[in-house]
Order: sequence, then structure tokens, then C-alpha cells
Amino acid sequence: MVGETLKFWLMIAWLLPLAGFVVEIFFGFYSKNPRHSKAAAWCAVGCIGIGFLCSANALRIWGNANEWCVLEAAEHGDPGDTQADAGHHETDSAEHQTAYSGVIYTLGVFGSLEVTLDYYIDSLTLVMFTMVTLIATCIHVFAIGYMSDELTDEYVDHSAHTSDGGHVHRPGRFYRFFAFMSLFCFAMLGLVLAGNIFQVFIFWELVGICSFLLIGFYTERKTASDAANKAFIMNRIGDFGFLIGLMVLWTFFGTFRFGDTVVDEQVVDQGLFSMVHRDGTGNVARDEVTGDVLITDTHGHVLTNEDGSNRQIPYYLLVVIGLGIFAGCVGKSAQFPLQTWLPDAMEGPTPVSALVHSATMVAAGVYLAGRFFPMFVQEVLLTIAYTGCITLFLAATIAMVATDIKKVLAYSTISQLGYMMLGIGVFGWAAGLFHLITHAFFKSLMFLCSGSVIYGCHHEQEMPKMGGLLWKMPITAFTMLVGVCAISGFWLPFGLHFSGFHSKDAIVASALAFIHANPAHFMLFLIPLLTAGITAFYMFRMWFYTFVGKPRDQHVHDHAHESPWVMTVPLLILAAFAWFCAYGGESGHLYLMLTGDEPSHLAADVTAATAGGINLPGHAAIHAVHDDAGRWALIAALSGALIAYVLYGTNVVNVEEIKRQLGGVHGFLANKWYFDDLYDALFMKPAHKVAAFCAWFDGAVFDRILHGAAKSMIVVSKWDRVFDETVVDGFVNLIASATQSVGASLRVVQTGRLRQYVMFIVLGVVALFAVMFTTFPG
Amino acid sequence: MPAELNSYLLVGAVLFVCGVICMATKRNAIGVLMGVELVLNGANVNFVAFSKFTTLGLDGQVFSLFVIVLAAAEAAVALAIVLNFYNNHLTVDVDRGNKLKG
Amino acid sequence: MSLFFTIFALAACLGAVAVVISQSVVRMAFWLVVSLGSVAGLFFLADADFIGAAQLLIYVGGTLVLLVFGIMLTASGPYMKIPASPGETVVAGLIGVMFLFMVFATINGVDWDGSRDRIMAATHQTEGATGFDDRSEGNTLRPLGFALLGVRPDVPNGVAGAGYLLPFEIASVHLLVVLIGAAYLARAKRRQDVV
Amino acid sequence: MINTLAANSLTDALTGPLPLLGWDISSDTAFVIAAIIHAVLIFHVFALCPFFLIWLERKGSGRIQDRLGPTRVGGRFGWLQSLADGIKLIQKEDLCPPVADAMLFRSAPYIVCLASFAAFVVLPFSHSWVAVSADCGLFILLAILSLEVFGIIMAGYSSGSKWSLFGGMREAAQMVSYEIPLAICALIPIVSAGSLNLGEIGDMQSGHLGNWFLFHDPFTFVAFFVFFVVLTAGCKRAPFDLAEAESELVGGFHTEYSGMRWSFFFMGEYASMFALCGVAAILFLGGWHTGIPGVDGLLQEWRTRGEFTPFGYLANVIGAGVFVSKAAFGVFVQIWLRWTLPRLRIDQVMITCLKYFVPISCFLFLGATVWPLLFMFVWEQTTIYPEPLGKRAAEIWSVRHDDSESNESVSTDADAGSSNDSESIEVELSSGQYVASTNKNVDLQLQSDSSEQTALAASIEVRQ
Repeated sequence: MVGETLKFWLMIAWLLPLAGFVVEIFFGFYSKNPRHSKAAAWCAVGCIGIGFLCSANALRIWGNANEWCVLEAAEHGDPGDTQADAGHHETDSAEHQTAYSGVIYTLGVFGSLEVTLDYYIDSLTLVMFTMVTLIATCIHVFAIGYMSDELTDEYVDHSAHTSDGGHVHRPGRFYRFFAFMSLFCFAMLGLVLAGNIFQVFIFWELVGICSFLLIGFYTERKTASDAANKAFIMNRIGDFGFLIGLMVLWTFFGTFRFGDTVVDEQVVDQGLFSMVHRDGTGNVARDEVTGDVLITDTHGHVLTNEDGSNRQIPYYLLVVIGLGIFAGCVGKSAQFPLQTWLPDAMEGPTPVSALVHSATMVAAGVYLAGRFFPMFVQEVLLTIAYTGCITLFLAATIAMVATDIKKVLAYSTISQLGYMMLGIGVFGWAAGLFHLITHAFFKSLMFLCSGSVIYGCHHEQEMPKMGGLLWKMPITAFTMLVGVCAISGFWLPFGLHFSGFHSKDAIVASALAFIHANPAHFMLFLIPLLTAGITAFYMFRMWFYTFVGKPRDQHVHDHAHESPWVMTVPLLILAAFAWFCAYGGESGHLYLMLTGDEPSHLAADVTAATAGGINLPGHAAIHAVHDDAGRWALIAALSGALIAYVLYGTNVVNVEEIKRQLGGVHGFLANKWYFDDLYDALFMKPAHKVAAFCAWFDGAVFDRILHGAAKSMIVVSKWDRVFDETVVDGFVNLIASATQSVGASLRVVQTGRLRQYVMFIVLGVVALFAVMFTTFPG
Repeated sequence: MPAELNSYLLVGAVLFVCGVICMATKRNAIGVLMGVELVLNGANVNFVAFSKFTTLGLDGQVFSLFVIVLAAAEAAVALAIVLNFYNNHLTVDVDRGNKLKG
Repeated sequence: MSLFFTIFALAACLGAVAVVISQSVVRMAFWLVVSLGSVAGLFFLADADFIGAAQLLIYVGGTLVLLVFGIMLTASGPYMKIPASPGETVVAGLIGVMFLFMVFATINGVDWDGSRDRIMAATHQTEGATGFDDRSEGNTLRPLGFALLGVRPDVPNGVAGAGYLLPFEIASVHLLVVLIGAAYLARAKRRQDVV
Repeated sequence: MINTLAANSLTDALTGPLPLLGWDISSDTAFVIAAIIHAVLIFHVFALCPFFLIWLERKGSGRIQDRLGPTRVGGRFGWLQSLADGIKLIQKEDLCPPVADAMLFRSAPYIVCLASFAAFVVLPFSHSWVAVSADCGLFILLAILSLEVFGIIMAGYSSGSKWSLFGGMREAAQMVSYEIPLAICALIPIVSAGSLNLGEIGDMQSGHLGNWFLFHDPFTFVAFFVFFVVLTAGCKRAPFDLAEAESELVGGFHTEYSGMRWSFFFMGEYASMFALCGVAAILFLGGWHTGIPGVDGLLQEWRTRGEFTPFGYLANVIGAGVFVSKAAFGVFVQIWLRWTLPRLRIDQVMITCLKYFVPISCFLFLGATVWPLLFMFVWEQTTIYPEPLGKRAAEIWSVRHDDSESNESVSTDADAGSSNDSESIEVELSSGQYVASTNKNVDLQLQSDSSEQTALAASIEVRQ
């Protein structure tokens, strides 16, 4: 019953943006005055706003039904209760059902493959829904102000140039922007709601296309269209792995569904999550002889094929599935080595960067990794952890030297996504997703702030031209400061810690617990810790660069102004959430809800060496090291912030001098570790070479063959023509002339005199009668 | 009864033949039309006679009714054609309408 | 009875002959009225009241007035005559006579009584088996109406579908088409203004 | 039709040995004699109609124009004026213009007269006082009257005068057009009555005023006035007298006529006026019934005693008087209109017909058809009257059928195996199914054998 109610509200929240998209794209185009009307924007805001209300309502219903997971928290979170066994959670969830799944609509049935639209609703779904709709609402409102330049019949794009060197003039695309945003919201919510991995893939591609459209929104700019292409292609590489994973999955499991299909408390259709059973050590159940992984039902009983043998899957293929799915996540979340598209994606309008490329879409990779966690084996998780670790360091270092305010934020985003991946990889499932939520708030906040700055500075994005804007745009500056503090993870007394403090601490704590259990992988703790400092450094560097100090470009400074209320109000709302959304930390509602649906095998602390050679830290182990980790991280962040203050907040040190002295390193970082060049040399150039060869081959070989064939056909045709004209035509002409001569001789009968015809008829009848009479007398 | 039937049929035959001759000799288009009417009436007389004197029964009357109705329709169309003919040739002499002669 | 028949038959035949002989179109119309009116009289005599009345109303009252109207519209002068050549007349007359002879021969050559009896025997009918005696009184209005609506009370055993509902409907649609078609054909041609 | 010619049993009365002379008259001879008797009677009506009506016209026009009109001939009121006119016209020279088509010119008045005269054949003057009681009497009457126009066209064309030709053409156009609303309006009471037999239609309206078709339903009420206007045009009476139009066409189609031939046109015109007004009286105004409940009932009772009984005969005489009064009043109204209203133009005449009367009459026809259905579905009864019209009609028919059956179709009775008693029960049972019950054999067949056909018959029956 609760499941149906939740489904109802979430379906509304999901489908409203689609309706909004349809209305905006059609009525926007056909409305009377599409270039000057804000109707499309308010339509989009209305749709997503109502969607937020529905989501929040669904969250409330779920929370009430599950008592906000406080009971479970009392059991799990209590440090003294370390004896909780793996089976505990299952019995518990039987009493409090937290995950609801079912079929929305069956798209088609192909043999045993059933392509359906399913839903899978648990706390993660609901939290994601609420977060996405809330942030999207704020960003939509913000965009009304930010995109108001487009409300014109003749928009002058100063960044795009025509062939004669002038600026591009084009009609405004206000309504189109909001239509795309609505479509994106629909796709993103669909991705979150999806109840099977194939459906996830569908919406995965849909958010991809929305991202493509929005990155390339200023399509006249070559940089923008290139960036859109780059994002799309990079994502395709990841999606290729995703597809491989799906194929293997389908071959061995025969279903895409996450959850079990339950009818009258009987499981009628096994979901993926219950097919891979974990024993008490957190290992997957395996066949004792072959070593293959057994496929089980909900209660751990092994499923059998039709011939009676056990259904099983080779272990390495389970690894392939995990790596394949994770490849998709790597592409979507811009992880190493596919991280290069995200900074370029900043070519899109800033609200897009805030919504798509920081808070939601790029987080979808992390979300999927979290959602699919029950299917990941240790090898995969280790890969995830290292990928995240590399990414977070790499991106943070580049962020230190970036000068474009949005690029800084973009690298920061990559870095933070790396944190999340790391969290998931080191069994800090809840920590990674916790950081996903908090990061969404403060990163979208900072992007909007940067958007406000850019808007206030008349589309100036380079930080070296800013400075001293603090009192020009105070609301923007202070909300940005909230965001910066949040991402740095600062601690405040009375529990008023910034949200980043809680979430990053959780990840670092997980990592610390992990290396305690597996000392060989100590890098997985050290690098994040170091990067925590770097994060604080580059964030405060950005803030100081922008808002304090002397104005570096007087022209920009003079014309800077605070943004209108439609832009500042969303900032204030988001700032509040960025500060307080994680209120209470590990005993706060948000974290408890997430742990409520944590995969069951993570609860216990398992130290026994397993096949993968990895030891699993349980909740208790993580909790034990939490305070240590928090202190280390805070020290790192404070020192990073201090360095930033010294370098950029004061005039004590000449930054340029340092930059010059570290020229080599700086260049390396400023060129993004030469990844673009590397890819260019590795893939682009060979591809161009191959293409050039193909073109040559086409022209030299294929075309000659074709031309020869054509010439020979011409010769044949000439002969055919001769035959046609003499033989065929002659025959036809013969018939025609014969017909004509017969007609000419018969035309005499046609006198054209009506009365004679009557006479002929009568004569004919009489003659017929005479013949009959003489032939058959009587 | 056969004598009576025969006399009806004879009347019908006379009407029919007169109609045919009328169609064959009249150069006036309307005269031709009248010939057609006579022919149709000859047939009608036969139908009604058969209806009365043979097993044809009511069907004969129904047929002649249809003949009358359709003859009226035919006359209307034919007259319209004649008017068109007159508009084009300024005469109703059917011998002038010999454009289709071979 | 035979007196009236003789009168009407003679009038009909002589009228028809007069139609052939007359040169003036209007006289032809007059004689045609005489002939068709007499045929209507023959119909009355043959107990076909409704057909006779329809003949009078539609033919004489409608079609012939229409024809005279047409004559007036197309006459290029008073008492217009378009004489046929004597040769044609003679040939047509000869052929007509041959034709008449042929028809007469056919009529007299058929054994009507025998064929009637054979048909009755084949269809197992007896005289008056249907008991439908209205026909003999000339009151065929109702049976005709029934027949046109698809019901045949006069047919033995009440064969369903022996009626004429469909032809009736087709005829009415046909009349409508003719109405429109005739109006279209005879419409006043409007000259196309050259702009 | 020939068999129904002697519907009032005159033939039967004549057949057999003549009482006084002892001649044995065969049925054929009796038939001829009966026909002649009828013809003579009708000829008298035909001749006396114009005689009286022309006098009425003169007196009426005189009074309307504030004159006295004829006063002297015949003593008072000039009542013999028409006779004097007739004598004068007979004496006149019978002229035929040299350019005229003599044969047509001379025969045209006869066609007109013949048509008007023949129309009286099916016109009943009282209950069973009719020369031919044909089942499609109204149809025949309208058909024969439509012949009249042919004579007028002939007259117009053959006179060799342009006035006459114009008159003839106008008449042709006008008559061809006005016949349509005339026929449709005549059909409206027919829809209610379910019979084309004028005698039956008249008999259905006995009883009281409410039984007149004029008051039968709103559509017939309106239809009567449309019918009357259209028949005025059909008789080419003013204001529709475009064919004569003295002021523009001199005399129209009769410009060239003189003497007796000229008077024939007028005899035909007045006779057809009377005939059509008579039709209007039968169709709408109760025919030969007074419309007074007590009187009608009494007369009806008298009639049942037999046609040739004194009271039955008296009832028919009274009925004929009532009928002639009604028809004459209709003619009087036409005269009244003629001397009151100005003449229309020819295009106005045509527009009045084609743009107004045809659509109006079509609408009325539709309404009259739907009206019983309205009663069926709204009030679940077929009529507002206690006694359905169909039942009355069925009774009339069965009475008439009994009369003829007694001497004609005894064998049929035996074949059918049903007595008259059972038939009357049948009729009462199926009073709504009037059409089906018109022939008892049909009735039996439909009732007993085929429910499908019954349903069909019920669906096509004329309700009321």
C-alpha cells in the first residue's frame, strides 16, 4: 500500500517535467510571442516545483512508514552492538519493508526477455528524488534571471564569430533552454526511479542526450559544439562497457530487474539483487567444485536449470559485469581516464553546469555504482576505489592552477566524484552516497554563485580579471563562502558543522578503516587526506581570487552588480541546505535513511581473508576510527585554507613568483596532465591516419572499379538501344500500323448520323430474326 | 384471354415500331426523344398486359412503374443535352451532330 | 369492355402513327399526348390503376410539358420543321413494316396459354392460389406500396426478399442524380471574364 | 378501375331483367349504361359549376369594387347572367387566325375541358357518391388535372401570337413548378390517413370538428393554407394569373380565341377551381361531414341503413350539400383574393414557389411523418384522440369490403376459412396495423405465419 502511494507521487514528480517539455517545446514554438515570453520558464518551474512537493511528500510517507530508520540506527549505530550478524538486516527488513519495486508498464516481450518500465523505490531513490527536484527547482528559478538575455529577437553572441569576423546574431532561445531542462529533469528522475538496469540504461542515454543539447546550447560557438561532441563521445566509450555488462548480465541471470517481483507475499520473479547471495563473510556463494558463482533465490537456495543442474556464472564474468557497469559510471561521472569531457562541458550555460554537470547527471554514475553495489565483487570494488582515488587527486591538482572560475568548479566536481567513488570502493557505501547528496547541494550552490558572478560581471569568467567583488555582490559572496566552507569540510561548534564535514569525514573514515583492515592499500587513505587539503586550498583560492583583494580589471569591477532576486533567492535556499542538509552527521536523518537501505553484507565487520584478499570493515570498525579521520581531515582542510589565505588573501607572497619558480609543475597541471594531448596522440591522430588511408583507398580503388563498371554498362546500353529500336519497336509499330489501317477501313461505317445507327440496330434485329426463323423454323 | 393478351401485345408492338421509325426518321432531336418515349411505352403496355394475363403478376406493374420513372429522368437529361446541343449548334437537327463520324 | 379497349387501342395506335407522320414538333407532341393518354386508358382497363395514373401524371403532365418547353426554348422560328428526305422515310417505313411483321409473327407464334399453364404447373400454382384478388379490381396501390417497401403479400408463401426495396431506393437516388445532372447540363454558361 | 367504376352498385342494379320492359341486360351493357349515367351526372355538375361560379365572380367582384354586378337577368340578382353570357358566346363567330396551327388551335380548348371534366370522375360528393371509387383516387385526380396545362400550352403555342406564346410558356413554367408543392401538401393528410381513396379520406373525418385533418396536427393545419395558396396558383387565379395577365399579355394564351372556344377555357378553369377546392375540402375540411357531433352521428347512423333507403339517401343528399358548400366557399375565397390582391411578377411567382413553398411543404411533410413517432415516444400513444384514425379507417374499409364481398368474392371467403366475425376481431386487434389489415388474407398471413413480416409491416404501417 505504501509502495503504491509512493509510486503514485513519484510518478507525478517524474512525468510532470515531461509534460512541461512537450508544452514548452510546442507551445513555445507556436505561441504568439515566443521570444519575449517567460511563460516557458514558469511552466518549467511549475512542473519541477510540483515535482519537488510530490517527492517531499513521498519522502515523508516513506519516513513515517519506516520511523525514519531510527530504530535500526539504534541497533546498527550503537558502538556496543558489534555482534549484529549478517542475517539480522534481512529479518529486520521483513518487519519494515524499505524497498518497493514493481512494474509500471510493459514495453514489449521478446521471447523470455521482458522489456518493462519498473520502479524501485527505497530511501536512496527518495532522497535522490527530493534532492534532484529541490536543486532543479532552485536552478530553474535562477535560470529565469540568468537566461533573460535570451528574451530577444536578436541575441548577439559575443563568443561566436561569423566568417566575416562579426558576432553571431540569432533569435533568443529562452523557451528552448527550459524545454531542454524539463526534458533533462524527466530523464534524470526516470533514471533514479528505474527498477531495472536496462531502464537505467535508457534514461542514462536520455540524460546523455540532454547533456549534449545543453552543452551545445550556444551551438554557434565552436568550442561549445566541440565540447558537446566530446562529452557525447566520451560517454559512448563508457556506455560500450555498460552494454557489455548488460549482455553478460542477461545471458546468465535472464533478468534486468533489481528487486524481486512479489505477488501476495510470494516471490514470482527473482530480482538481480537476490540472485547473488552473500555468506556471512561477505563473499558470494560459490560452487565448491567449479568455483563458479551460484545463482540463488531470495532465501539463499540455489536455483536450478531445467535439466536440474545448478544455475551458476563463472566468477570472472561477474567481475566483467561489474567492470562493465562501472565503465558506464566512469564515463558518466567523468572518472579517470574519461575525465576530460567535464571541464569542456562548462561551455554550456552556468545553470546547466550547476544542474547537469555537478549536482545530478554526473552523480548518476555514483548513484548507479551505489545502486548496483550488491552485484559488485571485491575486485571490482577495488578498481572503483583506485579509480576514484586517482581521479580525485588528479582533478584537485589541476583545479589548483585553473583560472576560469567554472573550470575550477568543474575540476572540483570531478575530484569530489572521485571521493564518492572511493567511498563506495572502500565499502563506505552510505558515506559515498551521503557525500553525493551533500556535494550536490554545495556544488550547485557554488555553480550558481559563479553564475551570479559571471552574470554580474557581464559574462566574464576569468578569475584574474575579477577581485574585490565582495561588497559589490554580498549575497553571492557569502553564499559562495558557505559553499566553499562546506566543500572544505569545516567544523563549527554546537553541531553547526558544514555538511561537507560530515560527508567527507565519513568517506575518509571508511578509507581509514579500510586501510586498517588492508594495510597494503594505504594510498587509498593518504591521497584523499592530502586532497582534502588541496580541496580547501583551491576552493579558498577561488573565493579570495574572486571576492577579495584589489580589483584587477577596473572595467569589470565598475560594471559588476548584485544579481536580481530570482537569482539570489535560490542561492540563499541552497546555501541553507548546503550548510545544514547533513545536520546531525551519522546520527542525522539523512545518513540514517541511507544506511537503512545499505546492502546487507556491509553491516558486519569481516576480517577473514577472502578470495579477493580484501577484508571488509564493518560499521563498527568505521565508527571506531571516525573521530581520528575527522581530525586528520579537518587539519588538512584548515592548512589548505590557510595557505590559500596567505597566497591570495594577503599580499605577503607574490603568487606569480611562485608560479614562475614551479613553472614545470605548473605547466604540467595547467595542461591538465597532458591528457588531452595524450588522447590526441593516441587516438585522434591514428584515427585520422586510418581515415586518410581509407579515403585514399576509396578514391584509388573503389572509384576506379565503379567507373569501369559504369563504362562497360554504357557500351552494353548502346547495343541494347540498337536492339530496342529495331526489333522491339519494329514489332510494336507493326501492330500499331496494322490497327491503324484496319481502323481507317472501318471508319466508313461510322457515318456520325444518329438516325442511321437506329436503322442499323433495327436492321440487325430483323436480320437476326430472319436468320433464326429460317434456321430454326417453328 | 389469349385474344385479349394478343391485342394488348399488338398495341405494344405498334407503339414500339412507331417509336423506332420516329427515332429513325425525325431529324429534330426532340422528335427522337418522343420516339424513345413511344418505344418505352410499347414495352410498358407489354409489361402491364403480362401482369394481367400471365403469371407475371404484380412484378409487371412494378417494372412498368420503374420504366416510367426512369423514362422521366431520361427525358430530363436528354432535354438538357438537347439544350446544350442547341447552344452549341443553334439548331436541334441531330444530323448536324456528326463530329464523330469516321 | 372490349368497346373501351378498342377505342383506347385505336387511339393509341393512331396517335403513334400520327406522331411518325407529323412534321411539326408541336403536333407530334400533341399526338404523343393522345397516344400516351390512351395507353394510360389501356392501363386502367388492364387493372393497373396506379400505373395508369402515374403514366398520366409523369408522362403527360410532366415529361411532355417538359418536352414542349424544350421545343419552345429551342425553336428558331414558328412552327419549325426539319423534314427528313423522302428516301429515308421510305426506307425507314419499309424497315419498320418488316420489324412490325416480325413482332406480329412472334406474338402469334407463341402459345401463351400453354406456356402459362406450364409455368403454373412447374411452380405448383393454381388459379387464385394467392387469394390476392385486389389486382382484379385495379386496386393495386397497396400491393405496389408493399412491393416497393420489400414485402410481397401477393407472392405465395410470402417469400422474403422478393420485394423491390433496393431498386426503389436506387431509383430515388438516380432521380436525385438526374436532377442535379440535368440542372448542371442545362445551366446558363457564364462567360469567363478575362482579367 | 373499370370494376370500381360502378362502386355504388349501379351496374349490379342494372344487370338482370329490367322490371318494366322485360329486357335482359347483360353486365357489359349494364356497365356501359352505368358509365353513361355517371358521365351525364358529372357533366351536369361540370356545366353548372361555371354557371354558378361565374355569376358569383361577377357579383363578388362587383361588391368588392363597390358596384352591384349583374342585377337584371333572371329577375333578382341577375342569377341567369351566365346563361345569357353563354347564349351570346355561342352566337359569336369561331375565329382562327391564319398564322395559327389550325388543328391544334381548335383542339386545345377541348383538352382543357376534357381534363377538368375527367377530374370529377374520382371526386366524391358524398359518402359513396362517386363515379369511380379508385384506391388511388387523389393521385388520378391530380394526374388528370395536370393534363389541363397541356391544353393551355397548346393554345398558347398554336395561336401564332407572341402574347399567346408568352402566356403558354409562363403557364408551363408555373404549372410544372407548382405541381410539386401541391402534391407534397396533398400528401401530408395522406400520411395521416393512410389512403389515397378520397371517399375513405372523407369518411375518416366524421364525428366532430377535431376529426378534420385541418386540426389533426400542427403540420396539417399549416399545410392546409399552403395547399390553398398553391392550388390558387395551380388554377392560375389571381394573384398568380400570369398566363392571362390582361394588362401585359392582353389575354395571354386565349388572346386569339373567341366565342365558344374561348368560353371553354373558362368552363375548364372554374370547374377545376371547384374540383381542387373540393379536394381541399375532402383532404382538410371534413368533406361531406358537418363537423357537428350530434348531426354527424345521426347522418352516420342513417347511412348504415343502406344507400338506397330513404334515410340513407337523405343523408347523402345532405352530405353532398355540405360538400358543395365547402367547395363553393373555397372558390369564393379565391374570387375574393382575385379582386383584392395585385398580380405578382413572373419571377416573384417562381421564387415564391421554389424558394418558399417547396421547402415549407417539404418541412411540413417531414413534420407530419415524425409527429406520430413523437406521440409514440413522448406520450406512448399513437394519437391524441380516443379512437385511433387507423381503426376508423379499417372499419370503413371492412364495411365497404363486405358490400362488395356479398356479391363478388364468396369463394375467397370460403378459401380463407374465416368468418366476418373473426375478421372484425382481427381488425380491432390490429387497429394500429391498418395497412396490414386491409386485406384479410394478407392479415392472416402476416399475423399468424411470419413474425418477421409482421414486424416489417408494423414498421412501415401508417400510424394513427
